[in-house]
Amino acid sequence: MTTGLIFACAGAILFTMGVAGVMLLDHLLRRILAFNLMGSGVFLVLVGLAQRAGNPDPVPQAMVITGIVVAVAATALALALARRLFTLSGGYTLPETPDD
Amino acid sequence: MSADLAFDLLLAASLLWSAWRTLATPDIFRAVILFIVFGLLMTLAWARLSAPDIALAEAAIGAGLTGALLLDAIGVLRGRKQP
Amino acid sequence: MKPLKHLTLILAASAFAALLIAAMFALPPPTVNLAASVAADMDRSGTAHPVTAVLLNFRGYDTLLEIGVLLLALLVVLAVSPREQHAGSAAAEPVLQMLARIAVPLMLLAAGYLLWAGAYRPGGAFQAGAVLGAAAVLLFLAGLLPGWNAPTLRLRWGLAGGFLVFLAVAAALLGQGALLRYPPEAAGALILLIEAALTVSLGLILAGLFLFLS
Amino acid sequence: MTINEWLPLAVIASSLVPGLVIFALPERRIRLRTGLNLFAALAKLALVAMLLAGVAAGEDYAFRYAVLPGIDLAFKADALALLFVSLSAVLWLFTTLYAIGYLEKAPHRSRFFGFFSLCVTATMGIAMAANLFTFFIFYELLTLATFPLVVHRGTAQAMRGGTIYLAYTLAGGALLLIGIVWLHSLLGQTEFVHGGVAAAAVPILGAEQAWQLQGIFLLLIAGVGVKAAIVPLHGWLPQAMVAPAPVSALLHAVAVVKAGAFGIVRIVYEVYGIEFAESLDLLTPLAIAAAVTIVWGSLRALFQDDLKKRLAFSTVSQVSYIILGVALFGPLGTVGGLVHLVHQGIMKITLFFCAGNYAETLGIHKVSEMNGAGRRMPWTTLAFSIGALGMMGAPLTAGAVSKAWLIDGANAANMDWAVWVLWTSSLLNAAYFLPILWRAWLKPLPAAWPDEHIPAHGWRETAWLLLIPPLVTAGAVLAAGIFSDSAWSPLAWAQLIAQREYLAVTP
Amino acid sequence: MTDPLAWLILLPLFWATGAFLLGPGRGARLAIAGVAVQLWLAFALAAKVGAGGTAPAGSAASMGTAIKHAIGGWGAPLGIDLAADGLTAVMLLLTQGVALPLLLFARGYFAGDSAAVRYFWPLTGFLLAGFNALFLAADLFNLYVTLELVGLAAVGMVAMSGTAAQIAAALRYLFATLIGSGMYLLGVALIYGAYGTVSIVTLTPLVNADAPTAVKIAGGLMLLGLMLKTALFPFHYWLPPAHGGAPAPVSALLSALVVKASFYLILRLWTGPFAPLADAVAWLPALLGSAAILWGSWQAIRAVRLKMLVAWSTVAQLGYLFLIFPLLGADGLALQAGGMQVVAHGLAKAAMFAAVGVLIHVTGRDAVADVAGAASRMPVTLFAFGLAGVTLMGLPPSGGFLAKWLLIEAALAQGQWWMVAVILSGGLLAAVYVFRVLRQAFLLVPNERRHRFAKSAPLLEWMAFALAAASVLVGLRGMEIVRLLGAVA
Repeated sequence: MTTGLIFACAGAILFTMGVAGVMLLDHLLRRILAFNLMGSGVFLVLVGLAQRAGNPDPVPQAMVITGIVVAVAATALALALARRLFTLSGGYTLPETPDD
Repeated sequence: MSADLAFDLLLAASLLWSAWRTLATPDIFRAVILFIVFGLLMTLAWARLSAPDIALAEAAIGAGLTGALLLDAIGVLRGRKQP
Repeated sequence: MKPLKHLTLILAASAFAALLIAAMFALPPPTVNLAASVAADMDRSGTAHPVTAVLLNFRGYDTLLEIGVLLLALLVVLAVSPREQHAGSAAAEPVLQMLARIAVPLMLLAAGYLLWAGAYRPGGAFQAGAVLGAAAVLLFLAGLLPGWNAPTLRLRWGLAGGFLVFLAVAAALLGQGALLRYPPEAAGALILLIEAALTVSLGLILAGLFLFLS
Repeated sequence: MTINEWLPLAVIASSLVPGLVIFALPERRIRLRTGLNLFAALAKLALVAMLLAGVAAGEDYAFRYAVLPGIDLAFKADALALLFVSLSAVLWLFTTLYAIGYLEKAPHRSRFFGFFSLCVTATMGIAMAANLFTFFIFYELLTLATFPLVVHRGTAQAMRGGTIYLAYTLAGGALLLIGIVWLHSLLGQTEFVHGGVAAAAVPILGAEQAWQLQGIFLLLIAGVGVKAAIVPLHGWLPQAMVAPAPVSALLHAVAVVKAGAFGIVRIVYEVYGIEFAESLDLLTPLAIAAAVTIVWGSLRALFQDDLKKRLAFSTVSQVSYIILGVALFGPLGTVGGLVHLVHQGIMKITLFFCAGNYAETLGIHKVSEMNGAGRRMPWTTLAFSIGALGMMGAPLTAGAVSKAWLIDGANAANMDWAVWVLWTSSLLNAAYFLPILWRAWLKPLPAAWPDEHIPAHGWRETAWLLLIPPLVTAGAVLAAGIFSDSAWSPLAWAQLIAQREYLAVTP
Repeated sequence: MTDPLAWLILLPLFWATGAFLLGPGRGARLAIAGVAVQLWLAFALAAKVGAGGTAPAGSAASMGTAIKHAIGGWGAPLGIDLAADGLTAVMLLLTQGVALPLLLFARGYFAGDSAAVRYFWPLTGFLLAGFNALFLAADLFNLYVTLELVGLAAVGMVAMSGTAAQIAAALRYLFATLIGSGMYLLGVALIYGAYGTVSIVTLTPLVNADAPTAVKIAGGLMLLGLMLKTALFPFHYWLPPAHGGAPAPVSALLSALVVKASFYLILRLWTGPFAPLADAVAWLPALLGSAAILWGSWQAIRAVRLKMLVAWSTVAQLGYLFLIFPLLGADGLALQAGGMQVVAHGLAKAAMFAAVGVLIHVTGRDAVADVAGAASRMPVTLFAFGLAGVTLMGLPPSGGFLAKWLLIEAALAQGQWWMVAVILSGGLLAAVYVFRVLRQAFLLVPNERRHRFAKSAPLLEWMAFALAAASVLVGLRGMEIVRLLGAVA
């Protein structure tokens, strides 16, 4: 069992937790947190699995840096929307059913 | 079991624990703090994975900026400041 | 019904995670070794640090699009945060202000170092830009920088400038043969140019994500 | 592109292009619109005349354009196509004239005439389609172009009629589409070929494909049978009576039901081939369906008080004469069916023109309101009487000719029951038409008409544009009967088709 | 401009940035000029691809024989390649072809309220750059970045003019698209772990039927994530509020193009690297697609709001695309059907949203019932709606008809009778919801009940009409599309 594999496994669990969180939680901020956990999980799998033999691999590392920037962009966007919704409706949750 | 392996396992466990608390803790402010802790633990994990570039990026962007953004949003939520 | 739904989902998620972990353990070694290819082509990459080489040369196109994503996110933030006149942050405690006055120059220095170091060791435009952004946020929290309203033309140039420089270099090199194909002798200089421009814009964008929202 | 290629296209374009232009015309440009309409109708007639002369002389007119690999948009103006094309072109001219008179001062005339032209375009396409793919395209175009005409008045009742019309025709279209694609995947093509494309492919098909071909036949006939109003697929037709009179005339005499009947002709003769269809045991069921429709339509017509509804059920019955003729395995029945395609058209359009005149002039919509109408409107009633007598098969009318050939055909095919069906139908026709004539001519004038719009003016019992078309078509009914032996009669052309394309028949 | 591939990506990025710098007025002109050039580039590329005589698109060999551009000159697997074959060319043509009239439409539609839509033009630029980059990408990780570019731009455009309902719809959409790309990226991570590469060309020969479980999971995750992004039933929940809530030009772009981008990627992966694994589960997308057709149509029939009707129709029409997966055979019929449906629906749906946009603009209300009497006031718009409806119903001679024809033929060839039934019932259900609107429009309204109509803008009406006419006329150019898709030598 190598460092890479350990963190890849942790990443797999993190991803699962994150997806479940985004789908099941109500509070928008918490869903955004869950999304970030999901992202971190994927990044760990990406680098950890690639480095399961123990050698560092710059390619997935660079991909993860790209991924982190994309994730922060998505997070900021989500927060902006959530805050706007809060301003307009006074709540941090989505309405239960989409209105027709 | 070597020390490295033990440290890795412990770190992974802490990661998962902080992630779980982030989602499960009832107070949203604490959740964000736990998320920042999670981010710092991630930084350690990246260092263990011999990825110092990611560690730097994670510390600055992942934990730092995202944490600040979330805290700011909570400030709005708590009504401490005008949105 | 909702708890039941939650329970099934959580069980399914656990099963999935277990399956995934088992599958990862069973995975044979990969067929292609890209790390070796990177090492083999390092001398033609214009930089001495492998991650920087991948980010800005081998897979520089990913990075180009990724900066696009970041700029795009900023545009959406701007679009959904209509604001009239910003009130400016309340004056913070003097301790924080003093701290900021000391920290910000150091942070600028650190950003410059990270940018320059990126050529041969960990660091680079992202990290440097993040530090710049953090400095701006700190100034804001200390009450030394007002929150931002709709961006002026100059700020817009600052935000988009790094991306534009990157795009322009890409386009110019496309005219020379292929998108982002740096001539080996000019690679180092061009990458540094892009990184420098990106650092400034990334700093502004990351700060903007905070300052336009606050 | 040679003239033989562009002539069929020109026939289609001669109504399509003016139709599109008319859509764009403002409502007030009445003269321009009328001029365009008439010019288009006359131009089409001229083009059709060129085609007729060419085909009679043995020319081939065809055009082909690949839409998908192995699937062509293809037209051919053969003798059979021209039978339908000429009928439509002639009747289009008169219907247009009639519609101009009928819709005076009505709103949305640009829309009306635009779709009217599209309708005729679709009919032309159906007539000249050289394969089932092309046929289907125009068949569906016809559905779409007639819907706005049916609902033209915009009342709730019109919407109901239009919706029922759509439900039937679109569902029929779906069945037709399955049949066509299935056939295409079986044979690799769906061209209309003399003797039948399926018959030609039999050697390469195994015997186990027989049931598939039977299934396809059922789908195809059901698909076109909706428009041909074969019982039980006829439900839309009486409902569509809410449309303005020129539209009803178009629906019943020219475009819609004829498209269905024509489709059956093409499918039986050129897709399956009459002998092949017989060998698959497909003709007798078709003949029975036609017979049931003939009797059922006549019976229902008996009990309608609404004049247009009575005519509608009469259409249900009469169109199936064509199908019966096709299903009678033999040359005489073929000629009878084909000639009835034309004869039914001119007779039925006369009747609808007249019904429109009664409604528009005096507000008469019901048979029970017809008392004395013949004294007030002698010319219209004369035309109506000729049409009605033709429907009954009275001597010297077009109807007599078709019926004679059909009965000969039934006899030749040893189908005695078909003869009985035809006689029964004639009797029923008389039973629902004669009371109308009796009321119109012999009953005294009522105290007041239901809703008199157009006052009588000496000889001119109603507007000229309303009067002339039915008189001309009534004249045509007589002419087609009296001069049926002349070289240019519909009968002669039907014989030409039968002779040239299907069977060696000597009249 | 020697290389259309790279320029198709750079150009929209340039004008997006330019539009941000210049502001909405000059930005709009810049954008329209840019898209016009892109359209020309797409045609140039299509001509090049068509002349090359590529192998059947989507086949394992097609990426190998396609027109390529090695970015940075490195070549896969170290660098990133751009690749274009017939399918790419069709998608690129569709994208620019739909975008150009829609941008002209948007310019008229948004004229006057510049504040709300200040960022429409740069966001559109990023969206189009994302499309083009996605269609041209031959690298799984690069595809992830393009997916995010498209997804975030689309979310931003939904949220742009910001009422609470729109923001909520945008958030729902955002979470859906983020989970979708998260799943996709995990799949990429597993693929990289298994094979050490993310280049599609390098990967394709490496994957075989007895690939490790991790690869199968990766395929499943990517497929699932992309289905979520494509709003395939039952993952469609986010689509109607997002597409039905956005301003008309945005709805049009979203329904016509955005969902097609992820579908394109599914098709690419399915027929490319994952082909050896795909056959076993081919029935699944088809089954979900059928459900989508029936459920989406049913909801469209029931919809009260006009835009909701059109949005639900998108859910239904996307279903057809997924019917092709069990039918992807050697004859190429199913692929042609898919390509044709993408093109026809893209044009028709853009036209329909544009037409509905005009109707709402003019009547001031967004309800099917309020269309009453519109036929006489706005004949061009109604015609556009009707023509687009013809395509959605699959009636001839539209592109939708050809798609359905090919699909039925492919289904019959494989004896899938149930699919034929679904396809035809879908067409009839579409007729019900299309004619629901048209009926209403033809209805005569007594004068006192007629609400006032605002003055309509001819440019808007004619742009809707042009798109609708294109969706019908494309049916007559079926040969060109099929030839581009590579099935005809």
